[in-house]
Amino acid sequence: MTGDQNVLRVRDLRVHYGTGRGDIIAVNGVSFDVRAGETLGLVGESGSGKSTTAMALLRLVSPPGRIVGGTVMLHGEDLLAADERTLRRRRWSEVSLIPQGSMNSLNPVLRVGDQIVDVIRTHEGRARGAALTERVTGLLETVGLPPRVMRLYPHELSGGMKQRACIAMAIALSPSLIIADEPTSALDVVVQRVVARTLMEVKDRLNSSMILIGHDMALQAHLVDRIAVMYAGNIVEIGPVAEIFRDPRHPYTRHLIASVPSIHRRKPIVPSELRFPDHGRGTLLSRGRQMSSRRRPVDLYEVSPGHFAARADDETWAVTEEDPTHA
Amino acid sequence: MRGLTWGYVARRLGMYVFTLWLSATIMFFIPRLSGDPVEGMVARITMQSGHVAGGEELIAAWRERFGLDDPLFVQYLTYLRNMLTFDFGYSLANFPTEVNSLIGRAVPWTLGLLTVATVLSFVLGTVIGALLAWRRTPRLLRVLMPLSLTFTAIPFYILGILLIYLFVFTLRLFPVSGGYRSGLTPDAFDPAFVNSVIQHGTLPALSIVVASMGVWALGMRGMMITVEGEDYLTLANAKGLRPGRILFQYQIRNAMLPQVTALVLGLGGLVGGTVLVEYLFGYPGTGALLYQAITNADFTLIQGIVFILILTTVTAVLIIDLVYPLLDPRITYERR
Amino acid sequence: MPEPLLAVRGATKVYGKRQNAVTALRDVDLTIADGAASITTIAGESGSGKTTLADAILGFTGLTSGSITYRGRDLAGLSRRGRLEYRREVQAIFQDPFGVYNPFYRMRHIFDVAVRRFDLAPDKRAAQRLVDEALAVVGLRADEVLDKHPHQLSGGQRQRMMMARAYLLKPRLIVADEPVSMVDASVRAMILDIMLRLRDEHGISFLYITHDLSTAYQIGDDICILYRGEIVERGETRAVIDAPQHEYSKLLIGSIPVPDPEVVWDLDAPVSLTGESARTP
Amino acid sequence: MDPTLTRIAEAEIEAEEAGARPASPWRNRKLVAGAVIVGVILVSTFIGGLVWDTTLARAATSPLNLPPFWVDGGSMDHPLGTENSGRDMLALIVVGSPTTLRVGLIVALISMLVGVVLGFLAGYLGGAVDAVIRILSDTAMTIPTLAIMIVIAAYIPEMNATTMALIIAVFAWAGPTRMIRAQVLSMREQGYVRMARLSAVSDTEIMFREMLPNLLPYLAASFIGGMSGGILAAVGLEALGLGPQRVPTLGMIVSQAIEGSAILRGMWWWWGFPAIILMVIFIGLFLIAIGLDEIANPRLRGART
Repeated sequence: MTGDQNVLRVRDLRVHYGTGRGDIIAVNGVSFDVRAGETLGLVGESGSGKSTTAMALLRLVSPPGRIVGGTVMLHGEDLLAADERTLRRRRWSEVSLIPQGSMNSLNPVLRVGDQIVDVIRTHEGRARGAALTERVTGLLETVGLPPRVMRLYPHELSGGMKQRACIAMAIALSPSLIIADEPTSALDVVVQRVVARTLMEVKDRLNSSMILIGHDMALQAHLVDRIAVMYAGNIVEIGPVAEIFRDPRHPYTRHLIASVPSIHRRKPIVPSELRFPDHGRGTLLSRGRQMSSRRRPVDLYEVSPGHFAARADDETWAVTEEDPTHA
Repeated sequence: MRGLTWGYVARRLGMYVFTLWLSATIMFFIPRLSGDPVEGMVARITMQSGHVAGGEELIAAWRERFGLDDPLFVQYLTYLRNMLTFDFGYSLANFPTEVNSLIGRAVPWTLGLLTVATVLSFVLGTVIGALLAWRRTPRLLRVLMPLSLTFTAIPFYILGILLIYLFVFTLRLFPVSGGYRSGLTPDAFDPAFVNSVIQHGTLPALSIVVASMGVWALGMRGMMITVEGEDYLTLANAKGLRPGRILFQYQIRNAMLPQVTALVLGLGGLVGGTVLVEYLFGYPGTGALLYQAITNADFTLIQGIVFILILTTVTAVLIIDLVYPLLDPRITYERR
Repeated sequence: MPEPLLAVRGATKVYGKRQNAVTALRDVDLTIADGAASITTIAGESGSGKTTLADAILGFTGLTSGSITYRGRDLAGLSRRGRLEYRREVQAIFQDPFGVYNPFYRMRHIFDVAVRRFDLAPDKRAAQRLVDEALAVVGLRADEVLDKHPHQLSGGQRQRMMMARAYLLKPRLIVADEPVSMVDASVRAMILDIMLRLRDEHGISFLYITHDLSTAYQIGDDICILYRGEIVERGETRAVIDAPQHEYSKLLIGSIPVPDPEVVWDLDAPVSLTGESARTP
Repeated sequence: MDPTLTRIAEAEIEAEEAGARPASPWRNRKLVAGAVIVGVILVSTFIGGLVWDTTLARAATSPLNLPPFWVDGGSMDHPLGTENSGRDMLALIVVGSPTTLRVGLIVALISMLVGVVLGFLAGYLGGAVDAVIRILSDTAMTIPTLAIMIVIAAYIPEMNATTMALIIAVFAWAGPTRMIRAQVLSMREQGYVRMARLSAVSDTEIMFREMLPNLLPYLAASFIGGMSGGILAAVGLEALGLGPQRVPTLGMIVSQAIEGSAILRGMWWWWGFPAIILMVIFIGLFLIAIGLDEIANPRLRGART
């Protein structure tokens, strides 16, 4: 991987969730790059740490979670080490966020237009009224919303419209990276397709990079260039999407792909669960020993150029029929 | 039309009229429940002060004055008409002074004190509550502020007594009672008079403010913390907005909404407390007048004051409710 | 001709009055045969009326017009005893595997209540045997789950407990209202597998209510596609999904992404049927 | 945030703080402090009634206007002094405190019971019943109830503590009703209520066995709110001379002290002792209320100030 092409370089990112009895490892030393113009899919099931990773990139992990280490280099600048002011400037103008569940992501007491204007004013200073209106209208048009949406309040929009308003807001400053956290998971399939199309269109238009977080492998198959599969805070496999689907190496990746039902092929249902005791969900580090007992990140080996996977010959990756329960 | 809709206004007005009618009706029937209202009242005073001068004549005069010998519904209709036209008749204890003129003199004082104290305590309490929950608040403030909230638990009246003891009796910083120094003529443009009003009003206002501020502060703090967990606040942070903008437009604006509801529900209590504080400080408002009316068994005066107090509160609530949709655009959609 | 297990005829449900009226269901007919157990899918998007239909069948809401009969007897005219029997024979599992458990009680509570209300066992030991058996069917062990509080279990365990509870009553029909839409892929497979086993090994029919056609494709026998309160297409699941006839069915099926990057997902296909509009008064 | 991880973390915090679920309310320091304060007052007035002669609370049983024993002119015969009608302060307080608390208890009990009944009726039945109850409680919430209580009290020829408590209770139901109605409305939509209905559980059983236990923190909060609200209203009526005439209450003692110009005469013990006890009671109840609030809304607990 050549460094110059990378918009984002994440190294050894660690996030812990503090509890009274010690820390839960949410993100266990994750490393990955996002190249210019590409869409990276970050997939995993609930508790895999994919959303936490995304929020950590923006330094938005909220208590009881906290970032305990790593670097997030955006265009060569470490966001985790940046001071508040710099961080605030980089947010949105460089990295924007399309949140999970846009239902509650818009401020209910501000008009949609004002919430978009907010980012423009904050990052670009005062703008003239008419030009500003035109710009917001243009943004809304880009995502297929009529200009009048500008003057509406969030509760007056349907779910799909809200999500599109969030997309319009995310592209307002032409950021080089857009983080989309399950942008369509709350939508009906037909609306999901429309929103997915909008998302890809605006991304292409801006030529920005995108991290698309999701759990739906089918959706990922069509929308991303590369996929990173997360399990229990680790990236266990990462590579070009076609490669991953054609030749999944890690048992967890195989399991994820296999468990997606298809409408074209009826296949037997294989109920299975993976158990990875050493990095299982809710692993607790005992209090006071958080730092010393850090777990080593999972080692990845190169399957083929650009396709990496964790060694899975370890017995702990056996497929079992048990449901993982947290201790 | 967003914000205020006619349906919402009509519903609120309906509630307003209904509340007034219900309170007026309760006040009409209460005295008549226990038989003869006049005798009950006189009996009470006799109990208290041992003897009422000219008790018999008083009862007879009352009966005539209030048409107590008419059929009940005639009395009721007359009563409603009188209430509607603010015709409360003559004060029984200060005949031939009209109840209206007594109340008229007292109401501006009460309204003034109540408004100043309510606005002050609401604003201060809300700001303190917001600061308590804000991450950037200096540590010192965070430690000191909760202490002041302890006063919340103490009723206005008791706090007023403490203030009198401390500032009037011990430190002699403030005048004992009344609304202004005796000898001055009420004149809003006379600096001496205004100064005196402020001096006399400080302690009563202080006891209301200090005692009620904490309620708003606690409520605000709770709401700020709740809002902090909301997705739109995370997004506001992701947007790189300035902390001040996030605090005011995203966090406080949303946390304020339940505060306003709390204000609506708390106004009745504030009015009640103000009445007691006024009585305690001998303030020339409705509180002192009400106490006087009770000790004098001034039937008409009590009725008049209580009706005006209710009217004031309910009207204030109506105004807040009509403003509310402007703060929260969702409100008029609630009943869909 | 034998009586069907469940028959819904002309079911119509209107919420609200006059100008605010919203028709959630319009003249819906549905039959589940009494013979061999089957899985009948009701598929539709939010607002299609599928949950209203489930609620009506479960007796949580009444119909504006139409009837629901269970083995020839109209639900509306059931005696107290008849209703209890219906409750026992027609059970349900729901979408949210957390909210269905009362946070005040331990997991055991939902079994205790069912045993008590339906008088399933003469004594505690017999009851425990029944519960153990039901848990075994869904692959859980009593000592691992019964004395825990709901928040101490994983989503998959909670969802399976709900299925065990339904199984405990030995019902003829289970209304499964979006049972897999809030769980992870791995749990989803487990739940679908249990549904199949209950159908094949225990003769329990399902009314599978979902927005997810691909899972229906995997396990469903018959399917009804519901659109704005009306059934627009029905038939054998694979026949309908492989060759949809109605415009809406085509749109719905065309919108589903296929888990294969080689297959082109036509993002630009028309979406005329779902004209989204702002919800302004 | 990842909801699963957050939930795990929260569950761990909870487990850490409370050992097991349901979280033991006695882990909350504010709640415990408040309960201890109120408990001490109850116990000490009870003991006081055993060791001190309560007949001294009657007029003209003692010398007039004596200061407490540690002030010049005071004596151990009347350790907390006497007031201007010859009543012993200690005896007054020993008799007055439980009366005041009783008023609070009666108000709290009645208002909570009425709140449960009306709140469940409104929330569970809905429809016209709900509309009527909602409008009435909204009305009762917005009017200054002290004003109406004054009217009522003014016509009661002979007031005693119980009557006063009943009058106050008549106006104290609206708050609990509103709160319980809101809770029932949201609980009615919960999955576990549907689940109970699937198990053929009757409506009454759903209300009392499924819903009510989850309301316990709210009921406790409403009970405490009722107590302090009741005592507050009582103090208000008493201040205006509308309190019970024969049996002393704390508020009545203060009110008489104010009437007797105790502040300006420097007789601080006359109003001071009952006022302090009242304040301590209010602060105790306040602490309990905050503690209960934190138990019902765990988020508040996480953000300690």
